[in-house]
Amino acid sequence: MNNYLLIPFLPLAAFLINILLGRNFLKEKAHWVSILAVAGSWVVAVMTLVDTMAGKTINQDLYSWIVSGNFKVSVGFLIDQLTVVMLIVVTTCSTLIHIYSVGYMHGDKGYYRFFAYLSLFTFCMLMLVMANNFLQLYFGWEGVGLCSYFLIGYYFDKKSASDAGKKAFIVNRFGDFGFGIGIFMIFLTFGTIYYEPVFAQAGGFANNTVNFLGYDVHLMTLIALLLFCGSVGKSAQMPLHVWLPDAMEGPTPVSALIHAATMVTAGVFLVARCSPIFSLSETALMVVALTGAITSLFAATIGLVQNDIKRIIAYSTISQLGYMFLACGVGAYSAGVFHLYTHAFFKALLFLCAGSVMHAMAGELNLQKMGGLKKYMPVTYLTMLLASLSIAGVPGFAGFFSKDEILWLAYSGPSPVGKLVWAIGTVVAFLTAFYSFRLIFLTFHGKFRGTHEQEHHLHESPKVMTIPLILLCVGAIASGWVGIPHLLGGGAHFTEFMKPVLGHPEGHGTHSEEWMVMAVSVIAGFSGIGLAALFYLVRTDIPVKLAAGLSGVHKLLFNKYYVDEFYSFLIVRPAIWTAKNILIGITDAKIIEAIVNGVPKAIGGFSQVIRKVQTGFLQHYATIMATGILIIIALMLLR
Amino acid sequence: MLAKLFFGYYAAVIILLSLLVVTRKNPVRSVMWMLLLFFHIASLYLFLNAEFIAAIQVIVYAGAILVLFLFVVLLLNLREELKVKRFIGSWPAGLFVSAAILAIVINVIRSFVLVAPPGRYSIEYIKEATHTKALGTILYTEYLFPFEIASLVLLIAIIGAIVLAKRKTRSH
Amino acid sequence: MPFVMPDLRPVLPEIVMTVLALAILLADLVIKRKETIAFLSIVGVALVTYVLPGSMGTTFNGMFLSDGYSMFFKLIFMLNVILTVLISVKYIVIEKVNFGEYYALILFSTLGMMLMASAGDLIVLYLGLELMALSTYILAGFIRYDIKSNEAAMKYFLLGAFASAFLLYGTSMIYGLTGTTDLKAISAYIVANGLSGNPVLMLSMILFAVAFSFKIAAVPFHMWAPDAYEGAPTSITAFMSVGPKAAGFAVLGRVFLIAFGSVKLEWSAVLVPIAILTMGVGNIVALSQTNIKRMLAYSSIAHAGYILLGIIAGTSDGMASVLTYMLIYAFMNIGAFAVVIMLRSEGFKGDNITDYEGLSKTHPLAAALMLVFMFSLTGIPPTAGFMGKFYVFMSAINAGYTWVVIIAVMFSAISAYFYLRVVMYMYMKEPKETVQLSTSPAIGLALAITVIAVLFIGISPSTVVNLARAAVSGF
Amino acid sequence: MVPLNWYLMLSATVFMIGVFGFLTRKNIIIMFMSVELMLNGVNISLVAFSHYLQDLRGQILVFFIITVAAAEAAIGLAIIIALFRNKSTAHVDEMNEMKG
Repeated sequence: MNNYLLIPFLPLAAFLINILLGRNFLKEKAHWVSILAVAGSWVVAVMTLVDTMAGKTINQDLYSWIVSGNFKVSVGFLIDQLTVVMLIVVTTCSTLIHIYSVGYMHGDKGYYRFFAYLSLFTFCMLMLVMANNFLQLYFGWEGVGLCSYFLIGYYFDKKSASDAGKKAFIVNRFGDFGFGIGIFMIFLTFGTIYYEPVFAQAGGFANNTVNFLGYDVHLMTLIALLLFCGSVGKSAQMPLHVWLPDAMEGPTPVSALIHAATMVTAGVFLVARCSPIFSLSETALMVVALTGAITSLFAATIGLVQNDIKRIIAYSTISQLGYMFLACGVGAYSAGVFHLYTHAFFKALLFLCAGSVMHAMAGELNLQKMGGLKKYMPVTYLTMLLASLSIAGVPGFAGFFSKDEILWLAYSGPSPVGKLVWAIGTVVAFLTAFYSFRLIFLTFHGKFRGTHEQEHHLHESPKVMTIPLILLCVGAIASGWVGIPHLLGGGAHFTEFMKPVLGHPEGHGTHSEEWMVMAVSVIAGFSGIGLAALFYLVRTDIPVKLAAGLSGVHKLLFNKYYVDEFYSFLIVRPAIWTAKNILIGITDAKIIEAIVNGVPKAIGGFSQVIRKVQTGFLQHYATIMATGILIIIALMLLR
Repeated sequence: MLAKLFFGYYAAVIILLSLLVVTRKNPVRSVMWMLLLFFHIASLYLFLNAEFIAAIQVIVYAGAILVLFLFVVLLLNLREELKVKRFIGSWPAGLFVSAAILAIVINVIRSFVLVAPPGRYSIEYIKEATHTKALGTILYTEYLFPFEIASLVLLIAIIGAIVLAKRKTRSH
Repeated sequence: MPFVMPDLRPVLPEIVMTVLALAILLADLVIKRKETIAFLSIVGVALVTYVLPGSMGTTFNGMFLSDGYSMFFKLIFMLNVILTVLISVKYIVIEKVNFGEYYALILFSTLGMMLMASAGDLIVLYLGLELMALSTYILAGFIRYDIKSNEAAMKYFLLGAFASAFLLYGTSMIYGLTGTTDLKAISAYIVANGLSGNPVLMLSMILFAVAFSFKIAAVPFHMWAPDAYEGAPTSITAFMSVGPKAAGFAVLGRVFLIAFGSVKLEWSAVLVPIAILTMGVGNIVALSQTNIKRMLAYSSIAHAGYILLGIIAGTSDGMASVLTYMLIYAFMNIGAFAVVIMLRSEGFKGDNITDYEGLSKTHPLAAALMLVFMFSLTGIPPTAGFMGKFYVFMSAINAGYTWVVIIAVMFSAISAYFYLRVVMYMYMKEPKETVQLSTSPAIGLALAITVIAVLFIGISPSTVVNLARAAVSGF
Repeated sequence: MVPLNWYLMLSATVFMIGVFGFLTRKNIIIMFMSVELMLNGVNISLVAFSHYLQDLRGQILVFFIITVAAAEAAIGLAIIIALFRNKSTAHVDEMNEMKG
């Protein structure tokens, strides 16, 4: 048990050392502390995996923080199959991205600060996945949010960056509000916030209802949906997805770690962790499935036409997260987690490759100004190509296995919306392949379209960056092999492994149906790649014509369905108007300053009035005292 | 009956003198009225078989505390003092509050009945042992502890008076 | 009546304290370096703390009770003395009042508090209270060339004397009613004779409530506090805001839960409005303060309101939460005052909130410490302040005062604005002028103790909470 | 025999006259004397209780009250002198350096 403690606390120690000593002592060597710490965590995590595979799970309180009556808050670890998978994903990605950052952040003035935040993030994320109670989960949940806020706004002198940080923070508040109420509801219902008793008792409440605003609401549906609110915010699902693309303002390693591989998947983890609650509510599951499906389709279509290399990958992330929710929503939690796990590798890899490209292009993000980079940066090209093959679902790659499992279970599962989400998922598979390869072709093939200066500057990234790429690439290809389905002669080990926690969903269909589903998704993937090749390699005039011909659609997609504008119109602008015109003083750009200055002004007037009572005049004080005595005596004795 | 008459006299004079103390413009006169008041209160204590208390009322209150007051009062510029108003502007509020509290308190204690059983220090006992001896005995046995604390309180008073009122500063 | 030598073991800490204070007075005559005296008093107080655990017992016919409850409070007083002495060493040199009597008076005042915490009899209680109060009046006026200090002492003194007259009136009433001044005997007498509805008892209870509310600075008997806190020497402000307040709570708890235990319904009806008003006025008026000492004075008033909830709860859990809160408050408040004191330097007052502008740029460590203390005073986890509030609120909720707690939480949310304003000034504004910090090893030690305690209790409250629960178990 | 209540009412009256003086007089010294008046009011009731209860505790308390009053007088007057040196006035309404 004590070894497991090291997993989160090594990064915490690294954070403390860096934040205290980084500025004056460690400076350029700050990365060593963080890397060693997270690598240490990884080693322990692997040991934990071995233990867990031997069937050893742990649920134990380490430290009681508050004990008051039957209310108890503690730090405790639940280490089971689900946790272990998350641990491996988090520590692996984190380690590699830490190493990559050494090259990427080289020479940055806040070098030590960056690593300190990365370590803090890793700590919070590990606390989140290892929690054995909802409050600790919530602590980690808010912790990763805060780190994400810091890291998105890392270049805080850049306005767009600090705005993006703020946006992420505020949008997430909406989700977390629901999440918080959900936890409170759990406490009210079960009298505890610990997973084990909650999940054990959940079945007993399956038919309970609560009266809410005059309606009888199914209790488990309510709790599940409130929890899902948190997931929607954190995992950037519709309609709270708007923060994630903007979060790309942060340094690329941050995008890879936080906004692709780990933090954003916390929402999926939450749903999987709470599967005993979700499974009790068909409505909630349907909502999860449809939200996932619609988000994945929606994000994928936006991804088709974007030109910003990181944003395409960001939309792709949203889309893939939608896939995971789709899986959870049809009851295939283990398939969702499987996709989470494979996705972490290839998506982190895609981001790091994008970072490598940006590194070579001196920060250029626009696809239209790239092209032909493959001869300059072969390693980046090759790894990114393989990652794209994986995400496109080409057989043999990791993404193929996880995606196929989701689609098959959606098709064959008991969910009433299964067939529908399967159809959407298949379309998304096609779109995913298309935009992924559009990105590859536009970036690496053809002629270079940037300035002469940029062309001169092109170079492959240093080893410290390419080696993590290669290692992640191995993951992007091979991580799926633990879950090869029985159909292809595999053992479906992943599902078997997760069975104690997430159950074993059975598809009800014939072998031929299963072949059909697989074939359709493979065809969708390949036709996506083919179409991309046609558009961007062979007939480069088609996309332009198409965009002109369907200018309305193109514009709609290019502007991301105007969601940001819609929110701006519906929420942001009225809010700003209110702030400006009604609450004078909240107009200041800095949130805290606004809060600190604005609200006192409201109460401040009142304060000024009461303040006048304190005249500085002794007799007035005495008179007030005596009046107090008089009032008390009169009320108590003249009855 | 005689006792009641005597009480009536003392009560009337005590109240009158108290009023004079708080209403005189000239502080010296207030102090003087207070002196007289303390003597009356001391006599009242004699009525209540508290000779020792009556004695220290005269010695300590009248002899020490009031003299101290007188010294300080003489520091003031009396001529100036007689020119300004004696009450603050909002004196009716003070009057109302104190009168109201008094009314309620009197209403409460008017119906007060002694319920506690009488102790062992009956009038006869005290007469026999003399008041000072009876009081002294329990002061130095039963109430030794508070007595010691009281000595510290007096020590504090000495230190305080020196620290606050000495003229020369002795800073390092 | 034959004289029997009373058992002196329970009063040993008080005896050591007295000897120490007298020794300091004498040492002042021969020792020219006043830092030595400061050091001596800390060593002496450490000695008192050392003999504290062995002093369990009752003596002087039950007038003096040394139990877990009083011991916990004495621990707070010792802590208060040590921290106050540490932050004073340099400060009183700057204020040019570097006299040995300063330390002696602090010790005498603390002796008074110790007697209050242990008082089992109203006479001892009164004398302890006066010993504490008289010493504190002198300390408040210690900078005698400073008009503000004079004025603070004068206001504090006159109102204090006024309030203790009410205390005496209450004492005389309860004495007349029950024929005794012993707390336990009073309680037994009230129960035995079914006096709980007696108007004289009510009157006496109200007067006690008033006098103790004065000591803890509860509204509307708080009026002295802002002026006295602002005018007094800053180190004494720190001392006053913890020591007499803690002592006030000690006697409030003891008198109300023991002597008036049977009329809990009535006294909670008195204390609940006082608590609400205290939180309200304290937090709201603090918003518009510009002087940090005054702001902390109002903050101290507000905190008294929160702590009152623990008394109102009236359960042993409630009392334990009061003890916990008081200890936490000692750390965080003196910590904050330590930072305030550092800003005072020769020719620079440094008690304006605007003096904190940009402190994070010029003195990042001081700013970070202030940040911790402000967070703690606000009650943001994982600082100790959160724990204090949590336990007090929890005990009040368990005792059925949920609505009062809701109000308390609301006011506590308001408090964030003025605490965090200091933080905002430190971190979000540019420094206007370079502030010189007057640091010394002593104040550094005080800051280290307080900040570690604030964080430690915040992360691991169980030690303190269990200690407090054990302390009230024999109450 | 004079009823106890008479003494109590006398005591309350003296006490409240003291309160009245404290609340209304400008001169600090008179305010202070009003406090002494309040204490005397308490003393009267204590001695009366003591007599009627046939118990000396009340008189012991009076003894201590007089002791403390003496100490209080010394300190209070020292404070007034210190104040008087810095600001030659004994009027409270001229002492409001601090307010709000």
